[in-house]
Amino acid sequence: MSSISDEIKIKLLTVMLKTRATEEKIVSLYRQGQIVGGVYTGYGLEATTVASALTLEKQDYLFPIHRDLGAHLAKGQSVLNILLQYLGRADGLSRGRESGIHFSDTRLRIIGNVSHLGAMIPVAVGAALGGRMQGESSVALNYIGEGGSNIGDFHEGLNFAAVQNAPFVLIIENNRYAYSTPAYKSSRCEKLADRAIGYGMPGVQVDGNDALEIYRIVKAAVQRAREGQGPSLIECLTMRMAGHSAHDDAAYMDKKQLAEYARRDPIHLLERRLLEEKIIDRSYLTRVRQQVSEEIEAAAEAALAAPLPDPAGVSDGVYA
Amino acid sequence: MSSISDEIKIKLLTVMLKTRATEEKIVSLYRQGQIVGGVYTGYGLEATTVASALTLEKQDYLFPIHRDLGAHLAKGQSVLNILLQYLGRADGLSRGRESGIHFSDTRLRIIGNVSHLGAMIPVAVGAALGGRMQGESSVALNYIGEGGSNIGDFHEGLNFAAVQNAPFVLIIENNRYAYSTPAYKSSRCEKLADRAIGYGMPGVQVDGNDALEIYRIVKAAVQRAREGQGPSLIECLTMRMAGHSAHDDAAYMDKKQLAEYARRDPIHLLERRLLEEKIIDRSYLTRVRQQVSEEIEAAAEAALAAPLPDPAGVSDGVYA
Amino acid sequence: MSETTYLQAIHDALREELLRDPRVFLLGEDIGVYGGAFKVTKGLLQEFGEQRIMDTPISESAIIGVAVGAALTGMRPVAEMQFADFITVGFSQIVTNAATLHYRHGLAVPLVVRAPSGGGIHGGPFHSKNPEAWFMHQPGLKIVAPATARDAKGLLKSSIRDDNPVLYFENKFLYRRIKEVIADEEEVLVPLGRASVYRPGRDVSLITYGAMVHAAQQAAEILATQDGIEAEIINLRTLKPLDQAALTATVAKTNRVVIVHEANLTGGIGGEISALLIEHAFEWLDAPIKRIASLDTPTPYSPILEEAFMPDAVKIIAAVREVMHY
Amino acid sequence: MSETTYLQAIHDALREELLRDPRVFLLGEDIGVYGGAFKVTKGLLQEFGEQRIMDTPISESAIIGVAVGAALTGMRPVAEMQFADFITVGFSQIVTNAATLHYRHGLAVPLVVRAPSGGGIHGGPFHSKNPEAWFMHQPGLKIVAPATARDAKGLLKSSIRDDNPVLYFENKFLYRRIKEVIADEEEVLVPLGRASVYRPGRDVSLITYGAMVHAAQQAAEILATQDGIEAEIINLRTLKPLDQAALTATVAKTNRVVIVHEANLTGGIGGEISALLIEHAFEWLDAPIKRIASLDTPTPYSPILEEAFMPDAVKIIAAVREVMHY
Ligand SMILES: Cc1ncc(C[n+]2csc(CCOP(=O)(O)OP(=O)(O)O)c2C)c(N)n1
Ligand SMILES: Cc1ncc(C[n+]2csc(CCOP(=O)(O)OP(=O)(O)O)c2C)c(N)n1
Ligand SMILES: [Mg+2]
Ligand SMILES: [Mg+2]
Repeated sequence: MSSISDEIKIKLLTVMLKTRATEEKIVSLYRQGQIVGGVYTGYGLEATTVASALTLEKQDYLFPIHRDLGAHLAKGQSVLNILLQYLGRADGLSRGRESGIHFSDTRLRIIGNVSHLGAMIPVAVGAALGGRMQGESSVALNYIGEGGSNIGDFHEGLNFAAVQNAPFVLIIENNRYAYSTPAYKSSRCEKLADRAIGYGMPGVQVDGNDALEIYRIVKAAVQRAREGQGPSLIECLTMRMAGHSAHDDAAYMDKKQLAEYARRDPIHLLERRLLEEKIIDRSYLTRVRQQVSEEIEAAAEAALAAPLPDPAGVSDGVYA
Repeated sequence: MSSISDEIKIKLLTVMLKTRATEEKIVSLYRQGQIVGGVYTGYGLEATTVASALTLEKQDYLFPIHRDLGAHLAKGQSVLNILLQYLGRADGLSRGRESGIHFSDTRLRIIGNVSHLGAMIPVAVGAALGGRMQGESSVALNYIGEGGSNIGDFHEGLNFAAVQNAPFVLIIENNRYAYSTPAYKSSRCEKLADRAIGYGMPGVQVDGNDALEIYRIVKAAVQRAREGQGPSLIECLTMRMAGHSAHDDAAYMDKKQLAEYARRDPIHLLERRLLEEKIIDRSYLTRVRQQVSEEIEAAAEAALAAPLPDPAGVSDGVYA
Repeated sequence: MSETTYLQAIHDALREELLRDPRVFLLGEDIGVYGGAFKVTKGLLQEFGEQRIMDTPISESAIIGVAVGAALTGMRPVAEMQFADFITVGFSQIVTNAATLHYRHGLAVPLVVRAPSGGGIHGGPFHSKNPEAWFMHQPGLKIVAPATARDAKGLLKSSIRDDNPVLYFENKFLYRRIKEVIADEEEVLVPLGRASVYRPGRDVSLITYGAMVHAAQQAAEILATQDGIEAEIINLRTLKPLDQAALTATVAKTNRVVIVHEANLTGGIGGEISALLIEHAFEWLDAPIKRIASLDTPTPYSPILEEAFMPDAVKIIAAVREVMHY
Repeated sequence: MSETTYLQAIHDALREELLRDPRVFLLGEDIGVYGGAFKVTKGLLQEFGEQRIMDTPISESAIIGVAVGAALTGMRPVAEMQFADFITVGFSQIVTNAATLHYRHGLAVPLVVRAPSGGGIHGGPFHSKNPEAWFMHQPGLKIVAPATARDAKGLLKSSIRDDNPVLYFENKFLYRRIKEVIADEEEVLVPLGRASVYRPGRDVSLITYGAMVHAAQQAAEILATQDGIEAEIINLRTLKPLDQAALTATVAKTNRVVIVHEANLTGGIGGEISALLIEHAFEWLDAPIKRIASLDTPTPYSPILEEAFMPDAVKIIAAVREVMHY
């Protein structure tokens, strides 16, 4: 695996910053009562979601789940589209039909999730196979939480992928909690990555806060899949840095573990690294943050001003 | 683990012989048109089904599936009850409501299966927990084919058992085929027993034709479960020695592999062993075979003469 | 005497049954330390311990399968789906195992599945579902859908004491929106299989259940003042088995029927009720039976769309006026 | 010109569509080398190869999920459930993913799920199911149930060409029991959403589908000779969306209706049809609508019980006589 270019490193940082800032905006719109549905943030998961999705090419299929706004952004989604979606606007990607993070964009080959955890795994495997059947060199990338990894579709989907040697990569976002349930109450294996053994595919565990390492590992798995060598399972060990959703005060979370992970914030880790490597300087950082913030504010303004869906069309489009 | 008593060894052989002979009778009744539903034999699996179930005690719950007539017999079921059931008679254990191998017997703590493969795994885990909650020292034993081990309930059930440290043992009957599908088209892992790693429980692979070895291994797992040390997964590597069901000519099966396994018939292996160890002699064998055959013929005669269910009662008992 | 919310009534029913019968235990995701996504089980872990308030992995099929297995050994599990929508994952266990064990083997399955259902809270397509009709078609199940706090409590207690698998669809929109006085010393038990007359009336029958009982009440009040129409509201309470006697009685009285449910129209329980009325009360019907239900789409998220999607008093009033003028 | 069985017609439809459109592929358990549990796909592996005739692990949820994913990329998968009973395992993927993707995201899911259904073959509780009504309630699905060889072929070809998820319930009792002449050079396409008049009649409408069309035919012949009653048989062909125009037309003509289906009575599609007729054809009805269906139990195994359980010509005749004498 070749080393990561400065350009990619900067891209990683920029998208991670944008992810954090966009989510902060979404939470603030939620607190203002502008967003009325559930809001699940990826605070602390930015390295995992962004670095993994940034390995994809245009023809690849991305199947993000509920904390993966960073993956949407990495695959090229605009903040405006995201906010139109969260605000249930007529011009949002789901035209107000779907809530928050559930949105697709065929142009970018992003397929939105259903709430049912794990349900997208077989679907993503199917997209991987569909691409291959049509002679494309596309790969499908999907995510699942450590909690969601205990659902039947995880098993059926991964096994199916293995048998078909599908160009598929699954990321387990092990952020230590599933809603209020700590990981040790969800499963008892040493590493979730070891479940790969039961499917006969490679499984690796990686530090979910180390963007560069994740990028390297996922890139290799995507490459492997693209070359016809089959699926992989990658477990990113990280931490959910807030409650399950914006209405959850997270009283049950382990404060010590949270504090530990706060010191290992993935964005700060990457910033420090890039500053050390002299790829960026402080003023560059300030500038990027400024740009991101302006983009988000402009998008929010436009999204809030955008029209709501016309209820007369509520029954349209049940069938293709 | 202490060595196996002569008494148990003889019991193993006797029940295996009875299993084979009862199934042969069932197939013959099927060919005569007396049995009208599906007939799935456990030819070649007698060591696996009998030796595993024979490790159980009275208070233990047995959850056999479609090839596990041997397990029913090992837990104490009578040939008469089995034939009444297969013949859909009024006095059969399911009173004619269920087909062939699907029957329960609360007296013996045997719970019959549904056809849906894997569906009994969580149910068996629940019985294991239910027993524990009531302060019993009972263990639940369930089976799944290597093909069925790819269904979601396998994953959910085993993981649940691990998290709850349930007194539960699952036997994978790896008989190389799932209907017409060879095992390598069902999954790509080296050993299905390795799936245990993903649940944090012990997993072992054992020669499914070696009754004594199976007895030893399963006995230890049952013991472990009974002592509160949690669930186990045991893969018995064996061979389905006939078609999927009595109507399947098995044209697709690997003839060489079949011939190989015919030489390792589990009943012959055990017979030879017991003769070598001088636990039995030839005349004993002849006598046992004779007894078994007489019991089966008598049971068949009685079962064929038994009354059919009264259609007037067809709607009874939908609710408890 | 303080008032008990619908949510508190469910909590109280669970607590009372846990106290009464050591065979009762709860299982579900986040029901322990967290007290459940809606806090229905708050405090129960502290009172009854981990053996009886069992937090589970995210595995709805196993949750129900395990509950079935425990029920077979004599326990009386109450399983929680975090949202009713996720009951689809456990669908096969419910219809295949739970529903059929008694008919097939004479084995009782005393199991309750609690499922917070319903819309109006901007939950979008997968946090708003009313899945009851899927289960209507499976012999061996009972289905319950309380509309009031008292019913919520009394039906849940009866469900837990029933020897059959009962699906208990609690409407999450009602959780904190309705309350009534329930005396502490009172043992509230509402029998399964019996509807109630929520509002008596002579002119038209509104047959409904769950949250729609309240929409029907709103409609009935407006119809009474504006049109002088007295609507009788039948609160079904149990959906399976349906209370055929109560259905026939109300039609014999009013001769006109509007069925209201929040679930999608097509394939909903309204069709079954309509067919039963035609079969058993045809001679009493003076007008076609109308059904008011959610549109035949997934539940849309945007509030303006969700409002157009769901039934409400305005739609019910229009339907009543139609059948009255037939 | 030789005759084509119902089973062969399904095979031929698959083969023709595989030949016509490279995006069509099949997946399911044992459909390749073995040609499927019922030999419907026999020979297709040899002709089209492993890429297009995909043997799968025993994983119904993944089979359907994978099919949905492939459909999203532009493929046109045809998934087989080995028995319709096992569709319960894939239930969540069907109602959650397949059915809703177009409404939620504007994404077409051109997917067919073939499911051999029905009883009368002594399959017992889990090899006899008629699961169609479960899916009636889910917006976004189409449901098809052919009664004749020609319909079997024509509806399957139309289902494969449809841009929506279609559940295709083929009745396995009919596989080798019925046949008709279908010319090789003829392109048989039966449009989705349109019922047919299987037998015209003036006195009573038998509204039915699948294997029960033939029981209805038997009943109609006996009624004609013995009672002089001319029954009109409506063969629904598509169950979702229902052909409302055909339903109204037959009732307007006969004024009397018996609905017949093999699925269990309660919560079956008969309820929906009955309700629709009441809503849209009330004025034409001279008698209560009757429903004849399987009893509300799991399908019992013992032939003597199964016979009592299932609807047949005798039960249909009794119902017709009742509505005629109303
Ligand atoms: C099948 C299913 N069951 C329950 C839920 C409700 N639910 C939504 S998110 C969540 C916790 C998920 O935890 P995890 O998979 O670890 O992902 P995380 O939220 O921690 O990123 C639960 C229980 C669901 N969405 N789907
Ligand atoms: C969920 C489900 N899908 C499909 C079937 C149909 N079926 C019955 S047995 C069988 C093969 C089972 O193979 P395996 O699990 O290896 O057990 P074996 O018969 O080889 O002992 C299949 C596909 C089923 N019973 N359940
Ligand atoms: Mg998590
Ligand atoms: Mg096998």
